[in-house]
Amino acid sequence: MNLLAQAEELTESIDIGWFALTPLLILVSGALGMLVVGALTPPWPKGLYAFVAAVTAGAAGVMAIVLWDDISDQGPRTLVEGALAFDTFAMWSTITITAVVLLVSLLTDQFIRNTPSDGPEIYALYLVAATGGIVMASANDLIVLFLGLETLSLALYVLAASNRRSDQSAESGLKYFVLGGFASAFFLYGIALVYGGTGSTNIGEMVTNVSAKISEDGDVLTLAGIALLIVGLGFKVAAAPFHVWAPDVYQGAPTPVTAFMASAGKAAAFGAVIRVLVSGLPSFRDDWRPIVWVLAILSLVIGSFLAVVQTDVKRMLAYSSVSHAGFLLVGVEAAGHTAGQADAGLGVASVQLYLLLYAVLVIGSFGVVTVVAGDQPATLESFRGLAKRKPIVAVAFTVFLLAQAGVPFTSGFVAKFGVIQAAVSENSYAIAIIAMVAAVVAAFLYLRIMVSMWLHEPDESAVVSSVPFSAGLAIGLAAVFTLAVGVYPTWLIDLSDSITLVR
Amino acid sequence: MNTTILEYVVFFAASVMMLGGALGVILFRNPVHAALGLILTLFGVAVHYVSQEAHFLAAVQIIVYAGAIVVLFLFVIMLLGVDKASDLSIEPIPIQRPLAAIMAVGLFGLVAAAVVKAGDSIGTITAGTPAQAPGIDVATLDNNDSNIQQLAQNLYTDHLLAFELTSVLLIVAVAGTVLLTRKWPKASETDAA
Amino acid sequence: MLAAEAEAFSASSFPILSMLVIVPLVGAISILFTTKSRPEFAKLIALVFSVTTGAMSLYLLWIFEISDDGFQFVTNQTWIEQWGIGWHLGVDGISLFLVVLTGLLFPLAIVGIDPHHHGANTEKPYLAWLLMLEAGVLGSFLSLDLFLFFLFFEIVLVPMYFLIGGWGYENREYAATKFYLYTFLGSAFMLVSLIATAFIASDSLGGITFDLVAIAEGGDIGTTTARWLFFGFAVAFAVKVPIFPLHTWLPDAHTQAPTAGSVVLAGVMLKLGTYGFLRFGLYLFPEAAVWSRSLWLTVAVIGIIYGAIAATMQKDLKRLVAYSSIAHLGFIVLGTFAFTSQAISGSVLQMVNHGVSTGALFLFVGMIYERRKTRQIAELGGIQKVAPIFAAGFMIVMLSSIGVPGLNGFIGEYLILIGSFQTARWWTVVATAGVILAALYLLWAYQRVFHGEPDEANSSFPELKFKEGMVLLPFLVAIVFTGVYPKPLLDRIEPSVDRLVTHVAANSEVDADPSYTTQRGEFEIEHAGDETEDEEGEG
Amino acid sequence: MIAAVEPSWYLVVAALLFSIGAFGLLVRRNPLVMFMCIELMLNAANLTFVALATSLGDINGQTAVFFVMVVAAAEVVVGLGILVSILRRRPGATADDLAELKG
Amino acid sequence: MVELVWLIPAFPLLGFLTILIGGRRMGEPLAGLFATAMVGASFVVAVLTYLDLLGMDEEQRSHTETLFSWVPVGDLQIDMAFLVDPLSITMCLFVTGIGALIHLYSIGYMHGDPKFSKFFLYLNLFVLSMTLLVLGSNLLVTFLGWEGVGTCSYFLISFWHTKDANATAGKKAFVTNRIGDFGVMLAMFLAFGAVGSIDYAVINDSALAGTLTQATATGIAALLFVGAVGKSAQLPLYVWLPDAMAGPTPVSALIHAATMVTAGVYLMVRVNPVLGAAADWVPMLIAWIGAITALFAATIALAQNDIKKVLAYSTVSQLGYMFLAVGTGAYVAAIFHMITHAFFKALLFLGSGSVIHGMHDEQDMRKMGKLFKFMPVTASTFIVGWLAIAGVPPFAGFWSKDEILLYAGAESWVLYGIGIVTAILTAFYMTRQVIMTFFGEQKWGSLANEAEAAHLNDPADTDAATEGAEAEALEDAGTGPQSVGAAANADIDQHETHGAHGEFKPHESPPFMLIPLVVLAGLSAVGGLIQLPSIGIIPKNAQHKLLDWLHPIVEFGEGAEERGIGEAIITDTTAYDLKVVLIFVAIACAIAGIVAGWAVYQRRLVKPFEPELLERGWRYDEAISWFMGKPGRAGFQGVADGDAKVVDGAVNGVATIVRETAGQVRKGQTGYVRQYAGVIGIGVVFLLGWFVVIRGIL
Repeated sequence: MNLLAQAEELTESIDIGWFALTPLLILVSGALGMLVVGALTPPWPKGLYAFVAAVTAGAAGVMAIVLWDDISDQGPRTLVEGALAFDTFAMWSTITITAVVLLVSLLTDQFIRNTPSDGPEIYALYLVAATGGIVMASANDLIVLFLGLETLSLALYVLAASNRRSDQSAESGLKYFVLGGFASAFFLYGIALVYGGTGSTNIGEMVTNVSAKISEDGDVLTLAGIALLIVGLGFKVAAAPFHVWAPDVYQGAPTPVTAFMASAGKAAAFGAVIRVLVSGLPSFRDDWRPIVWVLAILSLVIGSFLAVVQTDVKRMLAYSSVSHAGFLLVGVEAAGHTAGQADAGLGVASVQLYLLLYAVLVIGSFGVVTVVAGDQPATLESFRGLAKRKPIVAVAFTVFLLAQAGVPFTSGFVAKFGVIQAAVSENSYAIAIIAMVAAVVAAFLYLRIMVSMWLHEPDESAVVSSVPFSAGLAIGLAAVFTLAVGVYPTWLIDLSDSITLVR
Repeated sequence: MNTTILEYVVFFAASVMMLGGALGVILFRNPVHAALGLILTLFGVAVHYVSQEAHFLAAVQIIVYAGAIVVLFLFVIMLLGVDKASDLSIEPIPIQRPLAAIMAVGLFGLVAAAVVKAGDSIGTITAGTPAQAPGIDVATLDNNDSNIQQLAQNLYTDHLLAFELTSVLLIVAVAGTVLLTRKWPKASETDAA
Repeated sequence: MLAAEAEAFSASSFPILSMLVIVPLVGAISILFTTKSRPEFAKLIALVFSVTTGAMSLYLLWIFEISDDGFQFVTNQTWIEQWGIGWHLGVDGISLFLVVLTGLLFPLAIVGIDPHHHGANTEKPYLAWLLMLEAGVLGSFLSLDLFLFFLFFEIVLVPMYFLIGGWGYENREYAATKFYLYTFLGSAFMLVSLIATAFIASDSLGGITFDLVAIAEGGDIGTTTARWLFFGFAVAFAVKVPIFPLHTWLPDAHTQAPTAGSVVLAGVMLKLGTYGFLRFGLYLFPEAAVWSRSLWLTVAVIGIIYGAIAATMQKDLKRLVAYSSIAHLGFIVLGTFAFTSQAISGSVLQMVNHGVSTGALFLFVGMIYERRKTRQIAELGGIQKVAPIFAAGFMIVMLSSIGVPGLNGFIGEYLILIGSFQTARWWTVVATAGVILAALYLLWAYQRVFHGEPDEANSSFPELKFKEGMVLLPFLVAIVFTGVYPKPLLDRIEPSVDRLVTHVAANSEVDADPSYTTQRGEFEIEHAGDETEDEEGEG
Repeated sequence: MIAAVEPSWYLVVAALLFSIGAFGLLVRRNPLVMFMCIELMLNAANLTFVALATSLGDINGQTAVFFVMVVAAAEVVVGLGILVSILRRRPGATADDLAELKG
Repeated sequence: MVELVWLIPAFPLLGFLTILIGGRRMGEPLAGLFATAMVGASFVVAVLTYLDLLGMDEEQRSHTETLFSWVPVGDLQIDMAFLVDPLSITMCLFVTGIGALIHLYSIGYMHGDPKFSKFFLYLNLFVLSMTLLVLGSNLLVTFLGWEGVGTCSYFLISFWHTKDANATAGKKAFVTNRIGDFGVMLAMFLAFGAVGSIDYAVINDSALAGTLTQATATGIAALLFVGAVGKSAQLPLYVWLPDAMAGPTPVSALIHAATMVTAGVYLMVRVNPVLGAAADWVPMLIAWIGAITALFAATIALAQNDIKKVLAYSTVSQLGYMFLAVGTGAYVAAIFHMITHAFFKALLFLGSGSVIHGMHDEQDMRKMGKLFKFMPVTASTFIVGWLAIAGVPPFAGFWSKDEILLYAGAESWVLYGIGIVTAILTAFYMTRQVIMTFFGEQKWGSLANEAEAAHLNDPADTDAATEGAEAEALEDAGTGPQSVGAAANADIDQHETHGAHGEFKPHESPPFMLIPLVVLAGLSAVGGLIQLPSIGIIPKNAQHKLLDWLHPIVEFGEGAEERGIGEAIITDTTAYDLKVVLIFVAIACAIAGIVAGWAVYQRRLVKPFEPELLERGWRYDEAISWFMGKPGRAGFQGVADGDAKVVDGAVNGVATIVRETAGQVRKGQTGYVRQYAGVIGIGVVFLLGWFVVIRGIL
């Protein structure tokens, strides 16, 4: 009756911008398709699931690249009644995350062969999680952002627990879930308070409202809200002291999933951080920047210090990812100086660049761990004399480790350089220096791994299993990318410089 | 006059229900009782919704939360037979409880302080700016249909994307549970295969 | 005729400097593609590429324009335009001989020294790392772009790390890690102040650039800022040199490194620090350099005495040489911060000299180790009786290291001291005392190793082999030639040094202070004393 | 006539509820109860939303609550799924029993 | 001819290179002959140059021959250039002359030594360096030679390096010299700073012109003197010279008596205008150090039993005379004594070498005696040398010593007194040596064997044994007298060819060795002729030949007159008036010394007075050795340990701290999910605190 009709013309009235949503649509439909078809058909030939997922992700990524030009032509705007931001920032995150899905699916294939979880679900979850991540990074409304976050998180909880044969996997799943729920409750509460303080959950309206506000009194609600928002986001990006979950979960989860968390998770979360803090709450930048500063330093120090004393490689990488989060926060801090101003500064671009490069790096690293350790615990011993057993893999891993350490001619150096440059350009010397010193400490850990790979004899028990093609491909791509960008980063920097946030 | 008093009564009654239930959740040694406490809380919250003219939400609260979620809880409790009482008198982790207390008190104190500081200014933020369309048409506030209508409108326009996202969220839930509940043979068997 | 050559050359745009960097790199990569089954290929490739590089460096020396005090054969390609970073290479009198030294040292190290193997590590990666190291070192000496320099300055750590860690001696992992982290820590500070420099200078340059020349000539940086930035750079260089008290990585690295590693480390890598001070420290921040000179002079002098004393008591021959390096590099730093033409020319010359003589010393120590499988002085003795030629060679190198006139070591030291004496009188007096100690520890070591009656272990000590002799010959020739006729080197070094000195004088109140310019005639010792007080006051 | 119930009162009780939930999560070992505590916290947030929506005269707050309920439902489903898969293999495990990963 | 002066160093260089390349093939005695020929050749060149200079008139007698620009940097322009003037040529003459003779001698002495050719290699290198030293036209070329001779002396002292004592002695010599070089280098720096050049010409001219301030001149002079003290073995740096006797005897003769050790004197004379411009305390200091050293060394020489040790200390003492002369402005006298001393001391050393040779490497005079009839030539030439050094007219030493004493007297009677006492002592201990060696009763032969036995458990030798250990200790001082025992042993095993000590019979040395002895004896006898004093009985044109020849260098414009250079300055002193008297006093002293010695050691009228304190050189050397060995070494060790423990310890400490703290923090990660929640909760409270309280409410 008339209500339906009303609803009808209501929905007609709003412009969706389907084309701009294609990446998301592709991912979601890919996921749905795999689930439905996979449920109706007998098991697909080995590797086909992974292939389909990779193709889907690739397609989404390609669409994102296509849209990039569209944005640079028509300029950034918002979609679906201001729910979603359609800007190069979002597209960059989309590219990063889809690339991650592509590589990770390749990694996963071999890992879950011959296990009951070798079905469409895991890949579907990757795709959906990617959707959630992209939504987080391109949300223009805190509610939407929250939904994206939940989509990503729930998928990750499941994925973390997906290896049913290992107690560690289950444990990590539960820990991740409990703490994640805890954190997202804070995040939600934060949204509520910010909503109270700013009168809206829509980022654009928040900014306008705050700029038009008549009394300062309401700000305290917003501030309390910001505190809780930072808790939630800090948890997602695994910034100290909200990093406590990361080591356990990274270690326990199936290695490809860990790779996914460490790359897509971070990319999405930092996208959200920028959205919320930089474009959502620019007028409060002097309030939150100091906190970002502190979190950055805590993450850098705790991450690199604790990484040094670990014996499990996945755990080491987990802690090192904490210190990488610290580096990224350095970039955020830099962005905080110019948040909401006409001249965006280098912060945002440097963070996005770092995210992309780091994502590839970390996938490569965990990819090697996958190949070397399989689903056994990845102790340092399992890497003894890798150079003897699998020289190519050892070389690749060395590249990744050096890159993580920020050695020149690797993408890692470009990333670090960008962030430090951003910090220095805002005169935050202290944090820049602390970051570099932390990097030195962290370097010790990468050296430790390299020592056992190159300088130690393999113990006879070590089996030389062959590297599966798909995983090898993923690792190879990552390594090539790492070196290529390290040697010739211009084009990428060029792109990252054209990153804009819709305002 | 008496409407005001009524409001007070309702507010306090609902708050007592809510908080009492919450305390029940964290104090009952038996999870089943905790679940019941949770139901109490949910009802209390629902009452608050009603007194704030959010009738639709109140209804959903009862149906979805109390109706579905808590039942799910109870179901799992029964399924796994974890309904044995846990001993709350001992705390294996040192300084965990003081820590919890500090956090809880700090959390409450600080948020409350913020609220108090904000005081009357709450809700004034948009006074300067024209209320967002479609805001609440105050005239029709007491008419429940219109409230639902506005909610629906808002849902299908401003929050259309969010609404669609919830479906994605549910996909995750479905796919996840499928993945998690699939039977795995013992390690040995697959290795043999 | 030479001039014409150079003309023709610069006209023909053969990018010799870029080639110097690229050729060894290509070599390193192509080695990776050799088959395990035919290791000799790897050796051959390494040989070909390193020799080619050496030949090119010699050609560079040949076509180098003597009278030109600026940068020559400059290549400047934009690389990362957003960050104002360019592939900017150039060579001048200060870097020329370091480049040549590098070019010649590596072939010798590759031909002359067979690494002693640990099962895991074959010769193939060893050679690859060496060539990579060569590329890095040459790159650092040739870069005229802060960013580019930093890249090379950093990247050399990696091959060196693997060389020490993979082919070193008993305690190699510790040494390698220590070396890497220590140096890396230093460059952490450099990176920050390097970026800051670019940004601060960009205001006056209109646009961000990391171009050394542009910043040094055009960039205007506030005095206090410049001092901080200089400090940032200085830390990195001080660690690399190494300057007391940041030196302790050196003995371990030297002792544990394989012979070729030690030779290269002592020969060229340590010079990255001293060279950095000259090329970047003084050139970019003249005022800051002058302002902080008392500090540097002091630590330099401490290093000279301290290194010598520590060397005297070492029980491990290689360690002893390592500590002697600390002392020698103290001289170079002293000369650097004396800001006189003589002192800095001396420093540059001494960089080369130290490279030659200490490199040769490490070669000898390596041979001793190969023969006796020990570096413990106590276990050696009487070698001169059984291997007189070997001993004679060692003696010559040692005398050059002691600084006996007629050998290269003396010329450098003498120039440094006579130059420094004019501007840093009392520091120089102490430094000169260090010359005495040099004789003490080296002669004592020589006596214990070569003199006396050989015990049965040493009485079978093999005499110098022909191949070894061929490797050593170039070193000895260089030692004697430079000592007797240093003019050709000095002629090429001096113009650039003078340019630098004038630059420093012009951009700091140096010329205001009489004690900085060599004065004539009137000259009161007491007065000198007062001046020194002032200088110390500045510090 | 005396003032009606202030919106801030609702906020305060909501804060209290939230704190209780958080406290519970820290002190209870039974994972199911921990989930319930999370539910408490979400409800507190919801209540805050509604109260603020009313005081702002803005419907968006209520819409948010709607979404939160969905999220809560999904969360519980997944959470219980994980929990079931664990407790099947280790009946009666508490949160403290799952501490194999540490350091 | 002057232009060809570079031939003087060129010949030894040629010899050096030739032997370096082909020495082993040349073998014995060709290498030796060749080397000798080379030095001889440069002697000939020197003579020719000398004649050439004679031909010119005084003003042109200074010529700078530049070979090439050596170290040119900015204002500092140092050429490899030779300065040809009477002084440098005089030096060249006796350096190459005596050098040639000693080369010749060495052919005999080193006969049968496996490293025969290497010995001549070093000798040629030494002559090269020495000629560079004296010919250098600037301080740096001189320094090149200066260090060169030092290095050669190092090589040659530790020539028989298998004996630790020799090695130690060599090292000691080098390092001690380095201490002196420290002064020379600083002097160069100072000069460059002051006059912008280190050419002798520039420095001396500016000193004369007075552009060189007194302060600077003082600085330069004093610093150069430090170098001279090191090189010429004066107090306090003389310690290396006695030990240097560990080297083969010809080396002692050439380097440690005739030439190298006089380099210090040469340097001071070379820059005498700077001395003139310096404050008065510098010459005074030089004079006093010279005088005291002379006396000090003489006293030690009284009690030495090693035939070479006696000569060594007497060398130190004689050098002291030369510095006394320099200090009192008697530059000519200094050079004069340098030359005469070169003659007779070389003679004495070669003689002692011949004795040692004949006694089958026995150096202990207590095991000699009555050798006259076994080695007549050696003995008689030795006696000539003895008379010369004792100051008996008309032998060379008498004249030079007399002139020095005259100037000393003119300066101060105390100095004169010291000088004269030293003269008496000199005569006494030389007499003692001659008697113990060639006369007295025979203490060798049948007794030789148990002498040998005694030799082994002789305290000196046990010291030598322990001293091996001490040498290991940081100790550039193989303690003085003892190392002789070791040195002797060294000679023994270097000379197995001479067979064992069974049937023992001293023998005269081969002609190779005797010819130089005879020639030098002749020179020692008549050497005084070159500078006869101005006293009545001597015809005027025979007086002061050397002074006339040298005075362009040592006598400069009127500015210098009243500072007093040349005899002019002392004409108005009482000493000058009394100079005839003084001559007789000197003669009397010489006679007295000889008689006393004869009485004590030949006639045994008085029991010999040889306290152990003197035998051990006033324990000065031992003190230094002790200091270097114990506290010095401890200090060094302390620094080394400090480096390992403190400096490096700090570095490793940081690493440890990181690891430890991390390890502790790591324990906090207990794995309890609830605790993690607690950590997060605390974080929440802090954040809320910051935002609400600090940013919001406050």
